[in-house]
Amino acid sequence: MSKITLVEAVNQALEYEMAHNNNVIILGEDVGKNGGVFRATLDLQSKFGEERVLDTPLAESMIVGTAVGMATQGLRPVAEIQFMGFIYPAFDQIINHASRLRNRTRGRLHCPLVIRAPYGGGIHAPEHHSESTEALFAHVPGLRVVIPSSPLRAYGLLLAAIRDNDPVLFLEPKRIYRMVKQEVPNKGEALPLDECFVLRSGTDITLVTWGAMVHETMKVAESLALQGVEAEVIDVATIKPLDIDTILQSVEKTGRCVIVQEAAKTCSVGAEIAAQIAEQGLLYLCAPIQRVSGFDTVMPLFKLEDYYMPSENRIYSAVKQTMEFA
Amino acid sequence: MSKITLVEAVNQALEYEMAHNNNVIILGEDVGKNGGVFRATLDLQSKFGEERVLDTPLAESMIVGTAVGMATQGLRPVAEIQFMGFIYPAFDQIINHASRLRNRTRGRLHCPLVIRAPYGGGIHAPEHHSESTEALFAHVPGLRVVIPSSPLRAYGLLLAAIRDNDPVLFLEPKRIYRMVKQEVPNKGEALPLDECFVLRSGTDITLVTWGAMVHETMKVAESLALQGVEAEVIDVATIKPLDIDTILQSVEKTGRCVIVQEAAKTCSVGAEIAAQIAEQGLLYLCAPIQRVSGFDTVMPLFKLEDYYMPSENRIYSAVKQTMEFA
Amino acid sequence: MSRVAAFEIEYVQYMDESGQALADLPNWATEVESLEHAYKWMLLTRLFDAKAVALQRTGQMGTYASCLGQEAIGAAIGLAMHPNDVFVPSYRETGAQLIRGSRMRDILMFWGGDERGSNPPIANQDFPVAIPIASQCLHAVGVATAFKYRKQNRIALCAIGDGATSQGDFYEAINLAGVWKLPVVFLVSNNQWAISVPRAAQSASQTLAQKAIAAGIDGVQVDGNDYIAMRDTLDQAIEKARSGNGATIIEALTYRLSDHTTADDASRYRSAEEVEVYKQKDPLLRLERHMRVAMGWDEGKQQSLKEQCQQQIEEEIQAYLTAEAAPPTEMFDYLYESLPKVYLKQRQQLFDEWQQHLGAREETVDTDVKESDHV
Amino acid sequence: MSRVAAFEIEYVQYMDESGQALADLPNWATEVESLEHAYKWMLLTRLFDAKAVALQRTGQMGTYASCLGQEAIGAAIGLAMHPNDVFVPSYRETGAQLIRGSRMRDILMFWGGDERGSNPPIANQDFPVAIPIASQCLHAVGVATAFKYRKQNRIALCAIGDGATSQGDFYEAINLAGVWKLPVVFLVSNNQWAISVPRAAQSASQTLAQKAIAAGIDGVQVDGNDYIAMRDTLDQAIEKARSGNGATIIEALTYRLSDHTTADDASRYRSAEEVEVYKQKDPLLRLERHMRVAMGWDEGKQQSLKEQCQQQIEEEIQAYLTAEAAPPTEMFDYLYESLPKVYLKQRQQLFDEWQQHLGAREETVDTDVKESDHV
Ligand SMILES: Cc1ncc(C[n+]2csc(CCOP(=O)(O)OP(=O)(O)O)c2C)c(N)n1
Ligand SMILES: Cc1ncc(C[n+]2csc(CCOP(=O)(O)OP(=O)(O)O)c2C)c(N)n1
Ligand SMILES: [Mg+2]
Ligand SMILES: [Mg+2]
Repeated sequence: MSKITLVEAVNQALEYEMAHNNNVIILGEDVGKNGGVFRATLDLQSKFGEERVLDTPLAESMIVGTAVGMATQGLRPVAEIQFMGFIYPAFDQIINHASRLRNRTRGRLHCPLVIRAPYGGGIHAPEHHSESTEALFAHVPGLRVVIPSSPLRAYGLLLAAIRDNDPVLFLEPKRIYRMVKQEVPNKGEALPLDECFVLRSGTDITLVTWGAMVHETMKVAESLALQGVEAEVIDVATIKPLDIDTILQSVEKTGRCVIVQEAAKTCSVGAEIAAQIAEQGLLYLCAPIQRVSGFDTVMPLFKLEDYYMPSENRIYSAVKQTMEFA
Repeated sequence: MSKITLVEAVNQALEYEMAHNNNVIILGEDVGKNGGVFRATLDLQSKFGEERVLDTPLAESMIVGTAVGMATQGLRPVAEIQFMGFIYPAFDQIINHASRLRNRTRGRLHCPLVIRAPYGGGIHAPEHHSESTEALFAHVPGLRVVIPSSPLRAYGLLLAAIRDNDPVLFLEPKRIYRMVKQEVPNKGEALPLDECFVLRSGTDITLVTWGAMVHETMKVAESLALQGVEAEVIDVATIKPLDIDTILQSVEKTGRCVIVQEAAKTCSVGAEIAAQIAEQGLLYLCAPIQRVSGFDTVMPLFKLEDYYMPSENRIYSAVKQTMEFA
Repeated sequence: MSRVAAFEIEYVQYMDESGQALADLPNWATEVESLEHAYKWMLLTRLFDAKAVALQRTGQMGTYASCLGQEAIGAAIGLAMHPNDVFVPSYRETGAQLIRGSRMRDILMFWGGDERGSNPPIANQDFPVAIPIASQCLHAVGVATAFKYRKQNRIALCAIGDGATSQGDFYEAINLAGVWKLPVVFLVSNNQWAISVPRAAQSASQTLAQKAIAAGIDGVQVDGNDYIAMRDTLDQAIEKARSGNGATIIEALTYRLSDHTTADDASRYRSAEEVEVYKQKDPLLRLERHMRVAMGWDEGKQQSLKEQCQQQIEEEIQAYLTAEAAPPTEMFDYLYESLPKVYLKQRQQLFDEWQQHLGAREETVDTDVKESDHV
Repeated sequence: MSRVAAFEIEYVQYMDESGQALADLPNWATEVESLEHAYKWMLLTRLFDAKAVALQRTGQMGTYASCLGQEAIGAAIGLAMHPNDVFVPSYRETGAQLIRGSRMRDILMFWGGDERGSNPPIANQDFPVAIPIASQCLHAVGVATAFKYRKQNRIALCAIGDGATSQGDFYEAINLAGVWKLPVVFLVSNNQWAISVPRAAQSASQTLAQKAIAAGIDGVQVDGNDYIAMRDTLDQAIEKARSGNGATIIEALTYRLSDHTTADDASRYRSAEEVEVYKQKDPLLRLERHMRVAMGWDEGKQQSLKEQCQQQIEEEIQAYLTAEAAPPTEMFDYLYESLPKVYLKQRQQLFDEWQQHLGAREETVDTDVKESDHV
């Protein structure tokens, strides 16, 4: 079996599910012949036809609102938003409709749709192409928000997202689209949608992260190991609903916690994790929680983006401080 | 001087500033002859003319996007969104433009605009009319988010918002639009935009809240006083940027903190406050932080809304638990 | 300079204000049963609507959006659609909801603040009332996309108001309907007002029907208070959509005789004279007059129909007023297909508060203690 | 049935592909200087554009959106507007930006990932390049609202692409421009593609100009590769707006000869033959041919203009490449008018990291240690 990248794993999951379920339909800008600007939908139109891979006109509210309508008919639309920075025109359709339809109709209609969007910084992209605003969606009741950090998890989580009977926002960290290759068995096996993944166990400190930052965090953990510090690394993966239990168990064991995220700090997912630890795990803590985070600024254009995003250095400093706290 | 309600204080501030600054222009749905569905803009069109109080077509993205354009010309548009539940079509204009224009142009253009919206539950309104999603906006860099909880603060903070040279989202808790009356001197005096208000000092526990929940929280504080527990009550008022110092100072003194908000819990403003305390004030804490909050559900239609929103009971239970923690 | 495109907008009307036919009527409209059946629904709608307003006024229901004066539209929608089509309403097509299977109690429940009202025992996949203006247009094109994909013989019908045509979602929807040639009909009830904003302040376009030109679809204007014209125009647009010939925008000229909702006071912004003018165009009066002249409808039939309606309404109101309350925990139970376990604690908290509240209520039933006094 | 409204869309062209006049030219277009001046800007734009692509290809700049083939539009916009009008661009009107005072270095800076590029030393209030498609249409109507309120003699001009006409913001903007009769012009560069989506898949409307009908404003189609037609149409629309007679949509028919951006590969989705056909319609070739025939333009003038342009471009590229880096702390310094004190700590952290990084860089300048090796 050959190794594939994260974006190839996305493509493989889409192809698998389309082949096995006629109700799965892809729609979005440039998803057809072009295969998506990152090639996530490569060749799917030629394999499954123009009726199942739909190039839409340029309108994000339309893409999501149309997907809502399709989903109520039992289709499983997988809508692509070209970059997360362009999802906002669809915000109303997501918060007021997709996420609420089951509840408003007491289950009579529901919305099995997936919205995929590449997100995050680090690829020297133009303005509005590099933000990480997952927290905005994690606040929305009725929605699931999933962020894979490896080819394997991209494959398994995307399958789960498509099969789930509720709306899922699936955010793909584009910085790692092609960073790592893994063997990804194409057997259609889904991964659970509401569990964190413990990527590395350790006893000294808990590092909680998701998306592209998993990689910097893992590197820091490995460096720490050389110094005799064993970090437990948790990839949250599904940030909504948030599996706080796995995190709390780890913090109970380690007594220390650093949360690493690319997003702006205020009201972020990191805030929610820290808050829940402060509520439910205060007594476990031997040191203050730290959030290593993007700044509360507009994501800068790419000349400065490396200064915005958490570097291994920034993570390491925070870990060191936390470890040294007595 | 006669006493006025919160919504009358909004009207008074608008009128004051319009009379003193020709650049202040109101726009929105039904703001003209009708005076706004809550009468916040009552009589302003007849006083200042149809060129300064503009009834717009029905389109929220248009209202905010147009206000952005107006603001770059040195006008000070005050845009009304009829209910917060209808602000989402304008989300793109808020996050991608209003909040960023100064930064993207390195100060060449800027956006002195105010977006006013009634928000929150408790008035038995129809679907989509009762949500509290202030956290979505508190996450947005470059924006200010202000929530008054009394006629006096509504007046002073709205004046400050209009005079501020950056975009401000001004959320008016409609449940208390007409709940309390106060004398509000019409002297054009603004209140500071990035400071919390300590409404009641106390030494035993810090209660942090904002908007309509200030009232339930104050009542609980008064009941507690009868039992010999002195609560310090902080009205955050400006939730973005968040004046954490005032909160930390209080928690340092009291050692206990309960945060009260109407919004859904996950990634809320309450999460941010709890996270910052966990980061910067951990050692002050004698008990876990608690968030008393709306649930992570869709805001129910009004038959059940009282079960959704924090009641005095819910607040009191949390305070009691926090006080009893040893 | 050369001309590269040209367009026209037509207007359809069959009856004048006195119910007199202005042109040869379509065949179906010469059949007594067709018109009586439609009239029955229109009258039921009007009488029910008045009761709904009264329930709100007496504190037994929440804010309600009356459809007074617009009943011909609701009836035409309800009667023109097939049962397995999908109706995507706004909030002012009460008659259509009734015809398509919502019970009056369901409608009252929705406006009474109870989600169960959007789960009526209907056999179709109609959407619930849409409050965020124009957002539902996209749901209709999505439904129509599904029909087209599955080669089903079904259509989606989306109802909106004049104000909704200013909203981006409307335009994005008609544009997609055009370019994908979808089986969908957009019905714009141009009742001249969007709350306090008059039609002229909403758009400089001479007609709302012509907005169709932007999307390359057909647009037609019709007298929305003329049931025969309304039904005929809808029949044609639906047939066109069903047979794969694409979407239509129907602009139905009508008038909102009531306040915007029970929370509104229209006298603040429009004149009594204007309302008087439009009262003359009343769709019920017009159809009734037509039936009296052309079909022997008489006072006796009118009275007995009215009584029949009123009885039905009374029963439904009773059912609404006596319905058992939903447990508050339902707010968790339809959030996801199954509740993620992390929310179980919140649900339990709500359950406990509810039980405590019930208990408290019983205990304090005869004292004057308010909930807050527990503190 | 009666007809209640009728509309037509006109098409404007003055020169055929060989530069031959098809009709009497407007007066200004018979003046040598006017056309030479325009041609100079078009050529400068084209040569600069090619260099910008080259800079990206060699890793000296970020993603760039070429305007190859669309230069007549940029030049016409830049030359038709008054200095104190406001231009609200998309990202494909490089020529217009240059004419209105952005230096080439500014434009390179923007695409090179530096916000300072959107702060050129211009004397007007033009908007920066807009990336979120169609969102800028609303800014233009807002600017025009301010002009109207202040009774200023100014207009706003908004440029978008064909794809942008599917987006709600576009429609909401034209609708407001219509109903408020605003001094604004919408220029749609219909270059036949929105990345990989062809014009026909974007909308079923025969023309994009006819979208104006939905808003009750004028729409006109023009050959966007014909500078004379382009400029003439713009002049008229601008004059109309300036004199209080409302908004216009101009659909400029053109073709994107380049990839969508340097990140795109157009050969994936469109044929070489199609591109060939459009190469014949090249706006520079056409104007040059016209000038040769009608105005004695010759190879000598052509060459010397080219050299002049190239020298200017070289200087600007040098200025871009040697510009000092901005301090990273600038990301805090323009966030608000003055930075709220709660963010001082974050700014300090960034400052410290920056200093540490600079220090680290110096220390490790000759070793192969990466930033991450500090850990
Ligand atoms: C997106 C959105 N904005 C604002 C509102 C508040 N609102 C409710 S009804 C209405 C006017 C609607 O007018 P129209 O579309 O003509 O329908 P009508 O009520 O006349 O039937 C407004 C502004 C809303 N419900 N949704
Ligand atoms: C709201 C939004 N959605 C998607 C994109 C990604 N995108 C960038 S350019 C483009 C196509 C634009 O086509 P068109 O309007 O025809 O302009 P052109 O590039 O052809 O000049 C798309 C989809 C974007 N920038 N903004
Ligand atoms: Mg209306
Ligand atoms: Mg294009």
